[in-house]
Amino acid sequence: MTATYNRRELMVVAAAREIHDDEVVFVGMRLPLLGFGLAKATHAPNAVGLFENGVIRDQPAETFIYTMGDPPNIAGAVACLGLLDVMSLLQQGRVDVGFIGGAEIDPLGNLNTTRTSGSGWMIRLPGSGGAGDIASLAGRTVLIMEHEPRRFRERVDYVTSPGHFPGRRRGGPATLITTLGVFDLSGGRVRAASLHPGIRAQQVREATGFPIDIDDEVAATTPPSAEELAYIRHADPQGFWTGDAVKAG
Amino acid sequence: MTATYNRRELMVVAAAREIHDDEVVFVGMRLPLLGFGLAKATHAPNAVGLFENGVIRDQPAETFIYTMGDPPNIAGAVACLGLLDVMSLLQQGRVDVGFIGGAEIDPLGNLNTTRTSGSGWMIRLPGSGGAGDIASLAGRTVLIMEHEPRRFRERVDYVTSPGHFPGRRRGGPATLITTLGVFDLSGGRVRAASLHPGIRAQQVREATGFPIDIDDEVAATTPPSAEELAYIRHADPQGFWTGDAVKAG
Amino acid sequence: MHDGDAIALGLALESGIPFAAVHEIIRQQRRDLTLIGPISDMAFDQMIAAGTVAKVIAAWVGNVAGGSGYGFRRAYEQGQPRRIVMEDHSNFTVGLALKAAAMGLPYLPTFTGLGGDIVRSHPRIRPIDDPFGGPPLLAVGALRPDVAIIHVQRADPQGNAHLWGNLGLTVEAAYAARRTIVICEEVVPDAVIRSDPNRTVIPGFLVTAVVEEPGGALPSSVQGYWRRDFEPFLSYHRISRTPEGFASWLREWVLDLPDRQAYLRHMGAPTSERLRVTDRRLAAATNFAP
Amino acid sequence: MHDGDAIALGLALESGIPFAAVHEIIRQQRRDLTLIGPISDMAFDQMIAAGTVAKVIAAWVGNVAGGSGYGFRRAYEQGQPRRIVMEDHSNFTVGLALKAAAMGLPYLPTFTGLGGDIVRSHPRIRPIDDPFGGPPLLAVGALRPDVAIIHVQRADPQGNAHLWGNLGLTVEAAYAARRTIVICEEVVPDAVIRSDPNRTVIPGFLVTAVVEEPGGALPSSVQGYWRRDFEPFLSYHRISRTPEGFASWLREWVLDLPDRQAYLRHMGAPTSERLRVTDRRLAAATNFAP
Repeated sequence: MTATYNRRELMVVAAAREIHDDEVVFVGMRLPLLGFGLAKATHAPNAVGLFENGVIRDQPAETFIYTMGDPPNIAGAVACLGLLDVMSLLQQGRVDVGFIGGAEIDPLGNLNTTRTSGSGWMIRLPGSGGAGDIASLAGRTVLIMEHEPRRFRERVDYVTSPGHFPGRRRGGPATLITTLGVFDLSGGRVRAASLHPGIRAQQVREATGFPIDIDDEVAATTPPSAEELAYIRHADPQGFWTGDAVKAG
Repeated sequence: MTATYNRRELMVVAAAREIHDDEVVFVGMRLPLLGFGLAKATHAPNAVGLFENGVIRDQPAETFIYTMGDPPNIAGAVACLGLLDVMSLLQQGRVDVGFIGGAEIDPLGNLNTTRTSGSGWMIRLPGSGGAGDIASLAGRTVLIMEHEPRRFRERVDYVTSPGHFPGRRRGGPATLITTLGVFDLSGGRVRAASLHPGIRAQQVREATGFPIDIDDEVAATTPPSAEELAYIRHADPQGFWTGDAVKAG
Repeated sequence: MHDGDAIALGLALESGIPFAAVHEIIRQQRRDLTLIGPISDMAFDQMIAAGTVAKVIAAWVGNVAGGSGYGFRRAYEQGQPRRIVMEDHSNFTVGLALKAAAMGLPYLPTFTGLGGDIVRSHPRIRPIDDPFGGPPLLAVGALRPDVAIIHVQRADPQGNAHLWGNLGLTVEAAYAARRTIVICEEVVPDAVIRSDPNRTVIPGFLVTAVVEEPGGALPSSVQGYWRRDFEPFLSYHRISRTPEGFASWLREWVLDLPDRQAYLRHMGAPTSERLRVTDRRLAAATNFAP
Repeated sequence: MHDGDAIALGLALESGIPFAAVHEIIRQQRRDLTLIGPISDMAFDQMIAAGTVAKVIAAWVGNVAGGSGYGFRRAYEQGQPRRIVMEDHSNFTVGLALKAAAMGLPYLPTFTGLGGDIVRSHPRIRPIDDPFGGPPLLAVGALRPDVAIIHVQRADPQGNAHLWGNLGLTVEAAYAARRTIVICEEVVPDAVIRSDPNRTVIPGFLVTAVVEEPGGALPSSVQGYWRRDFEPFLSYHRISRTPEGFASWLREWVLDLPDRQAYLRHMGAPTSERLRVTDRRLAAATNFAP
């Protein structure tokens, strides 16, 4: 029997499962940050986390952080270097997996966080930050998205974080975690690995603006265990990132 | 009336006079290090000194140092950076003047500290260290040499530290300070600026393996003042670098 | 600071953002500025919405707490209050552009961005070959700010600056800039700086001016001195949704306040006391004795 | 450590030279090593004279106190005890070669060395054009050591290392190397390292092994722990003038001593007490409290 949980909490658990022990992880904020902490607390005690501001941690911050630059993320870090130091390690191939999100995605795993006219008029988004670098240089990437038709497009207006493309040296999108399921992108196309409990294939197809492979026997995403939920609710007590109100990615 | 002094002490004073106030100086060891301290103590109180190991000092070490890496050169430094940090500042053009020495020199101010067959058989010298970088990138360079015929060659066997050459972006040898005099190299040829007291032009010509311009009215190098000597003997009490026994450069 | 200057700030990412200087620049009604930084958080949005900015060179422009920067969006989407030119980067490419200038080089090579649109027909990034025959790379051209504004914990009167916690691109920008302004929590005797030369990330001879402005980075954090005040980022995000809202924010928090001291008073003592770090968590003893 | 490895050491220039490791490598009779470093002081000379070295990649090989390195000269000039290949660099170019590898790049551009012979027909340095149309530059190819041996003041069991004083090229080499060995004066609890994350110049996940070897860098200095012992550099310079002299030095100071503890005993208590730093000159308090 498992405790009740919401989709954000399920996504955190799915993110944690993408981290293997002893891996070097380029950590994002929000759900991936919680996923990193959860992985450390469960199956990946020796994972190391890098942040694009130069922070390297082998354990989560002692208190809740809103941004990676918050003082609790510095205190107790094993190292606090410069941005180019961690980017150099990333470019060197020392980072196994990185987490990124986006406003729009296409079947090749290209992410757009720069500008879109999908809604008819042009909307300017904040831009890449470090996401384009993680997408380019990490050993593999895990993408986190809201699963909505307007976000899943045949072709994104702008490729901020490159997905699979001919001549890619390394890495590329491996897994996509959405509000509806977990998808395998490693083949350069989107294939459902599991759908979240209660989600039907038809629902996913309708929410995806391009053809997507969903096997009839597709598994259901394994729900969070009581321990996993306990960790998440301890790490995000106000549900700042995992409350039902907030958006993913 | 001036106190008695030796040639090394005179060379230190000549080196100090090459440093202007507020300048950023790439300091070497030995005589230039003493010259930097002397300049700071006299006419250039605001000069800043960079060392290739990453140390930045605005005052000399409190105690005698044998190498730029000695602990007294770190303690009390204003900054201790990496080698590439100071080299970057040098390449950027932030260094006004640098001091270098060599085993051999030619009329263009090329210095050789790598290998020579001048003596008939090949002799391997230690190499560039940071000298080649200072010669390439400083705003101007001051060269310090033993004035001996075998060292002053029409053409050096190996150009470790480039002198004047077509297409040079910046800097180049400005002044040469030897055991016999002070010479202007800025024109791409060697012209005597002053001969040390008691040194005759003929002596210098015989000690120079190539033609050299010496005006009949060439001045005599201004001897050290009592204050200057006092500083030098305080900074090098054992005469480790300025004793008559030791070699220059 | 002059109209038309290219100004680098917010270089440590979310901490040490020199908001006091940002607001003073707005009060002085500087014009046609170019802003340079990695992720600028709401500082860039405020300067853009106030009409001081002609161009932005950055990897991310918005509000880390809230997401979109509405001032940035209005300028970019509708040219309100004025049109701006955007030079998009990733954190790595803007960092390499500053690093190239810091190293006195015309460019630095990289593999980042290949296959994406940021580097496509980019004014500062070009495809190049590896002279050693490896796979093709990109050259990121040097970016030299006219001014870098750096907020640090302490500096001596010569500008030798101790900075700890987040570094981000602070050092690269200070090396690269023609003029570097150091804003510090405390001006300290040079003996304090000399006691730990490895902590001196910016040598004084690179520094044009040293300004003591405690709390000058609020509401962003300064390690060991100030916690981050989260609420102003959210409330700015809400109120700046409309030009009228921004105008009222601007009046209340910038135009009607002569300086940072007034800002701190307006913020209120209870808030500043809540944000001020009073407990100590000191770095382990480090002995420099020769 | 294997025969044929490319080993970077002596990266902080005159301080923190891992002589204990150097002497152990000689005792183990490693062969065909490539040595990488800026100015190696007498460590490289000893390894070359002992016949362990096939190639040297460095800017300066000798004895900082005495000048020439006679072991290096005999090998280079006469092939005794064996011929060595020399890849000459300046401090900047060997640093850029390591930095390129540290950044995961095939090369880094530079202006240094133009007009000189070091960069002429150099196996790792080539002329290149500026893709932005500026003056021509040089490309310094990446140099990736198999092993970097770093001497630091303190590290935790995971290899997170605090180093202060001279840095030289230590960080670049640790990033660039396939394996990094950290030799420290003290293994400390991780809490000590975490108390000052900006002092952690080498993150533990880059470190292959951590060795506690107090005095392992003598006779070179370690800031806050050991002064430089000047005399052994001069006496080695004198005695190594002849192969027989070197052989006797090698017997006395390397072959007849099983390990560093024996070396310190042979050095004598009075000497080690004279060299040990006992007074304190501590870095100013630095507060990381969140």
